[in-house]
Amino acid sequence: MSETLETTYRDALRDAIREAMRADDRVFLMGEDVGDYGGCFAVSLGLLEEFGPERVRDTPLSESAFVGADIGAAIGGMRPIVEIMTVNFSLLALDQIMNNAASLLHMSGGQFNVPLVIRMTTGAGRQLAAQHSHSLEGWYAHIPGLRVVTPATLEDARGMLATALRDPDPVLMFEHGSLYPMKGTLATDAGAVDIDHAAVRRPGTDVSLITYGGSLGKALAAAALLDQDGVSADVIDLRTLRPLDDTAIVESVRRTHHAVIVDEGWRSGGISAEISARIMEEALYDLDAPVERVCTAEVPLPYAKHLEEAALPQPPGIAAAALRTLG
Amino acid sequence: MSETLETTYRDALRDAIREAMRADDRVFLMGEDVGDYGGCFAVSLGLLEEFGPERVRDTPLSESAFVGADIGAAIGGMRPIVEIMTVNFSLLALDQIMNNAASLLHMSGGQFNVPLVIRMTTGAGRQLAAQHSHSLEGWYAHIPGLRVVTPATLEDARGMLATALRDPDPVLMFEHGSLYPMKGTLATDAGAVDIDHAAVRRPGTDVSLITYGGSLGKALAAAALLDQDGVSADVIDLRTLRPLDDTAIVESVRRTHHAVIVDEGWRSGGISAEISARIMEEALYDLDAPVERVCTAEVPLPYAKHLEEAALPQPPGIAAAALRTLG
Amino acid sequence: MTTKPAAHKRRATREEHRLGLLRTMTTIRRFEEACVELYSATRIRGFLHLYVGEEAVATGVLAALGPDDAVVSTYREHGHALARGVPMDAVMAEMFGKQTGCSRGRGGSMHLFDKSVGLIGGNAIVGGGIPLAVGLALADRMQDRGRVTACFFGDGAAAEGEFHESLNLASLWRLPVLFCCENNLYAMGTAIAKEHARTNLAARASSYGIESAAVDGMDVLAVEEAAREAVRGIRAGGGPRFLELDTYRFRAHSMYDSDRYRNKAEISTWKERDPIDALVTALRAEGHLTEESLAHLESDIGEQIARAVAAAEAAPLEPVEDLTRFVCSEEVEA
Amino acid sequence: MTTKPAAHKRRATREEHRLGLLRTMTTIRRFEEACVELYSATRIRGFLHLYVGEEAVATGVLAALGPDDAVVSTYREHGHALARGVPMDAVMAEMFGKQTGCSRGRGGSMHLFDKSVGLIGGNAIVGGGIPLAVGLALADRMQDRGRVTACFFGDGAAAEGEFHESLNLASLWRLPVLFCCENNLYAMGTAIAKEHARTNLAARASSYGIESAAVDGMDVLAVEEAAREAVRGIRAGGGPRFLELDTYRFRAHSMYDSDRYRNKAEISTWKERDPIDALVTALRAEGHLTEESLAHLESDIGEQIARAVAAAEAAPLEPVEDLTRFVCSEEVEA
Ligand SMILES: Cc1ncc(C[n+]2csc(CCOP(=O)(O)OP(=O)(O)O)c2C)c(N)n1
Ligand SMILES: Cc1ncc(C[n+]2csc(CCOP(=O)(O)OP(=O)(O)O)c2C)c(N)n1
Ligand SMILES: [Mg+2]
Ligand SMILES: [Mg+2]
Repeated sequence: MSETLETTYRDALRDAIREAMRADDRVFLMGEDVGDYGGCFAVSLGLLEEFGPERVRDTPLSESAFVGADIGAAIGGMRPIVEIMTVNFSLLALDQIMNNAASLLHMSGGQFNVPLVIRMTTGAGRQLAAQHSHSLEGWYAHIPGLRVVTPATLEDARGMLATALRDPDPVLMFEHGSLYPMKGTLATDAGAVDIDHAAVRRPGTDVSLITYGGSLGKALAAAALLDQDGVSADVIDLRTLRPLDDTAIVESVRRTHHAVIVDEGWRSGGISAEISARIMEEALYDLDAPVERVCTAEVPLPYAKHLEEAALPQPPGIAAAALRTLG
Repeated sequence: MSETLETTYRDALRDAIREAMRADDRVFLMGEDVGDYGGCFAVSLGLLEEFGPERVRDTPLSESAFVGADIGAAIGGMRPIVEIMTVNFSLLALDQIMNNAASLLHMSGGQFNVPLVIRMTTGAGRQLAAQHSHSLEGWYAHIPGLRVVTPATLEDARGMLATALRDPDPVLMFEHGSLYPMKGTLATDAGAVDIDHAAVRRPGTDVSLITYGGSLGKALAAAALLDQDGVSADVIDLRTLRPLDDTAIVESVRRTHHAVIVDEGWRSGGISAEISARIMEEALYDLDAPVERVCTAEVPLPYAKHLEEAALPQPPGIAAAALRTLG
Repeated sequence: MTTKPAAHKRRATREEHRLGLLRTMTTIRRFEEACVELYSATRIRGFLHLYVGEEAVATGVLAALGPDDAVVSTYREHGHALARGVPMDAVMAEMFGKQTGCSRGRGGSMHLFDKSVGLIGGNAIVGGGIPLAVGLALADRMQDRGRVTACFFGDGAAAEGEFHESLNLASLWRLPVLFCCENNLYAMGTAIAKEHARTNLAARASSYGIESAAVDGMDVLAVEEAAREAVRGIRAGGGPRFLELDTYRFRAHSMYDSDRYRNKAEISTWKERDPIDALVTALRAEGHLTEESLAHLESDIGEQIARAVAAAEAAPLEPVEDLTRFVCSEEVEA
Repeated sequence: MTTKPAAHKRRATREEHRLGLLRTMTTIRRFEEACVELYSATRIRGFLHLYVGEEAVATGVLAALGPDDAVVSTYREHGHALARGVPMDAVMAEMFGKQTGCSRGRGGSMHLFDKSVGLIGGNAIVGGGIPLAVGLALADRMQDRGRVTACFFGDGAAAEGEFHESLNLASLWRLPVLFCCENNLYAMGTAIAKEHARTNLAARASSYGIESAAVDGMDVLAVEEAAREAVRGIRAGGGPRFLELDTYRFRAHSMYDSDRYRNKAEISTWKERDPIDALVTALRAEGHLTEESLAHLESDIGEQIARAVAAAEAAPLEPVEDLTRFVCSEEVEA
């Protein structure tokens, strides 16, 4: 058995960046406050000191230009990791992400691929109100030409970046803001992980709870509640939202015949809808009840704690939905 | 019976704008090339001459600022109609649309509503390639605080704007680029139409074809093909993508027990997924077969005609999907 | 008593005015000091950005506006809200997430709104408010209102594309906007020399054909004078004006910031220019402020804050059932 | 024969060089004239933006680049592609939507790409290529390549936020980019005075600390000289340069434009400055061009175009089954 170390999600992300930068001169980190400040959520703390300001590059507030510049740098032979502080600000760079990063390869008939990793913080739950609480990872998963990954565990925080950097095409990595302080142990030799497959985080037989990212913990908490009611939940962590691992979803539904999708995105037109539609298409006859969705209420998220909590998926609501599917 | 006139989708849109501007001094039109050029698709041709440059206001290329400015103008008591030439460029203004237009009312605890209409051209089919062929109206329908309307007929081109301008909140209106030259007759006294309900454009009994906007014609063509096979299709024009008219969708499915969603958006995470998920939730037991989706292939759209045609929903593919649901 | 009553009156008014400025700045300072404690006590949550050190900017600029003017602000906005006259109780209740808050608890520290005083919000997207201000000014021009819209933003915001687009629009259309760039030399942890190829922000604004000035943002009287002059010019139909207000935040960017990127010496040099101390010193030198009156002012403000906190504590929460209210308006126009 | 062979040689080369510029400009002109016909014949579809009148800009600038340099272009890019050396057959086939097109038929007129000559595309989002160019230059700097990236865009693009953000980045980081602003006085139907509060675009670039010059874009020799000087400065490590190239499009914005917004007199005044006519006149005056050699040049080009059209007609279509190829790369790095 390999040795383990105590770490956090934040530190695991940092270790992954550091390792990638040590291993490959082409890799560099760019974004607002990644350097002197140490990263708005302290992910890059200390990296400036190790790698210097060329490779840990602070940018002015100019999301469109610096994301676009990293697309150019990727085409120019580098392997940029760009940090957009939060998904909320990524809207300013969306034209570059959709019209350039995701399109150049196809539009050029295969000539220009864009090996770029874009990291951003996503999610609500910290009373940051309407403009700082979006969960848009599922929305980004609509765009062909992108891969979207959502590390929910320490292993994935540590391992997804290396795999993403080997991808010749743009990868968006969404880190849920509430996970940074998450503690746990990790093998000292932890490294690259597969990003093609979903994972069963808790096997069960009665109902599938299909989720990812910041909602995984809530789904597991709901599973614990359900356990008390004698209901065995199968908890699927999708890990990658584009492309979705249909096989894993369908296999779980075949086992349980009941499914609840848990997604911190808004309900209408969220990734939850896509998952439901795929179950409709690929496993309808395995269902014993309609698939349920537990999502964020369709409101710009409020600041007040009680309102924000009411707006977001919570374990009791997830458990209740599961029980509803079980009739 | 009221008198009728021969008109086009383009002229109907222009008449609607003209009427609104004549009726209400607060209404004005703003956007790139709406004035001297007459609108990139000639919708506003002649309006500058009638209303002058203050009310038919050409803007510099600066989508974020001029959409943001129209949000400000709406708060300031005006009723702006902003034209973003095409949905492809609206990505540059998405931050303003999501973080301001859609959020200000809620974020301010109900103090500042944004009575703004944003018009844009959407869709593919004219060999305009990857950066000029998006169909993102369904994607925009994810955002709480917005209403999304998609006129597919002359009546709606003529009538939706007036209703949208009466809405105290932001309305996005998507005009499919291939519809502008569409000809037909319209009552001379045609005016505001309801925008809350979907419409049955062709009643049928065997399968529901659920669609909107530029795909309505294709769905009707598919219905004609199906007719030859003795299959009677119920064609639903959603008209408004947010909020969706669930009742109309469910009623149709209850009648036909089979459904095909036709959407020019990309499949994964498109509005087609949301419609499928709602049928799952509200009418699962009425279905005799899984709901099918006929969407655009998940590629940045290619220029070459044969590739573009292959990428888009087409009547034979729609008919085939309908037949598949019928077994 | 009989000599020069008018001049005496005038001097008294000027004195009162300055004491009013002192009261405003001190209110902002003490309010935020209370917020820090309330944050530690977890009564206030979310992001909290303090204005400590920058009080002269909001106070001076807003002293130059009339009651019908409009204000567009940022996430660092307690100063703007209080100086503009949003009741302290409503601001405090907002930070507590209560129904009586100026945004009914939905906004928090970053999103203070008050229609009654023309405060069109806190905006937490850097640069996001600038186009709004341009549009408000456009609406005013199209409706022939004499209103001026003051738009606050930071040095960091000036690097965003929206800044460029908006200044161009405002200048092209000669709109009544007063751009107020709070240049505190940092955008979070990024020093201005890493943000801008040319750090002279007043010159940047001039390049759009906008009359611009750099002002000592630690001197409330200088700020007010510059703002009055600018507002006069705008009201006279001269188009937008731009003020670069040179200032400094004495505290970290937000409650999460450990302020690694600034050196102590720089901070203490700036603290020597504390705008409140400077005004106190000036008023004392002129004999307009005694120990006693200052103590009185402080205790007054202290009581006001205590009352605001008590009221916020006691205030009701918005009912959870109202979560989805205000996503759409409740009334449709006839 | 024995006197000054070196000087004679040198003059001959200079002459040849100028004849080469003439050939390039004429090739672009005749190519586009053919495109208009092919458009009417519906062999070419989509949007088609012609460069007629502006040929001296692409021709002059690209004459100043070396083979390893990079070029970022717009949707009005036939001139850039041809002057950069993308084979005409590949350009024509692309406009026909054929597999042999330089983007395998997926791009069309607005998206010409050719990795072998460093053409990193046509971009149909106005301003969208500017950040890419900055990033290419950043990659070159980080990898110590001596490459220069030339980035073309229009006067309209300069109003976009990305222009501002990108020029700031390039200047801050002193990156090897040559910004080439094709100022043809209009953004579609919007005249420059309605686009920019200050219409001097070279001055706008200077405001970012970028060395800038305005150049007569109808004079290919002036353009080339200015570009050579700028490229020299960039390669010497002096950071980015900016050229405002004053030019005019003789035809409408695109095939859909009825050109209502320009008056005939303006157009014909500019046509008098036709860059091809000007060079022909100069070469003739210097005795370097005869009727015969000009006719020969024209017929040469005509044949080349005819061959390109024939090849494009004959070329295969990309198989429909390959529709989804190149959405993702086919090989993952080891
Ligand atoms: C578009 C956007 N990008 C990034 C952020 C994160 N952020 C919040 S404040 C800030 C610094 C802004 O600096 P400046 O404009 O100088 O204002 P200051 O905070 O100094 O008052 C940053 C980067 C944001 N809120 N919005
Ligand atoms: C972001 C964006 N907005 C609008 C358009 C539509 N459009 C295409 S070309 C053009 C004018 C651009 O003018 P300029 O930059 O001067 O280039 P020119 O066409 O004159 O060469 C416009 C508005 C676009 N393609 N992209
Ligand atoms: Mg600052
Ligand atoms: Mg132009």
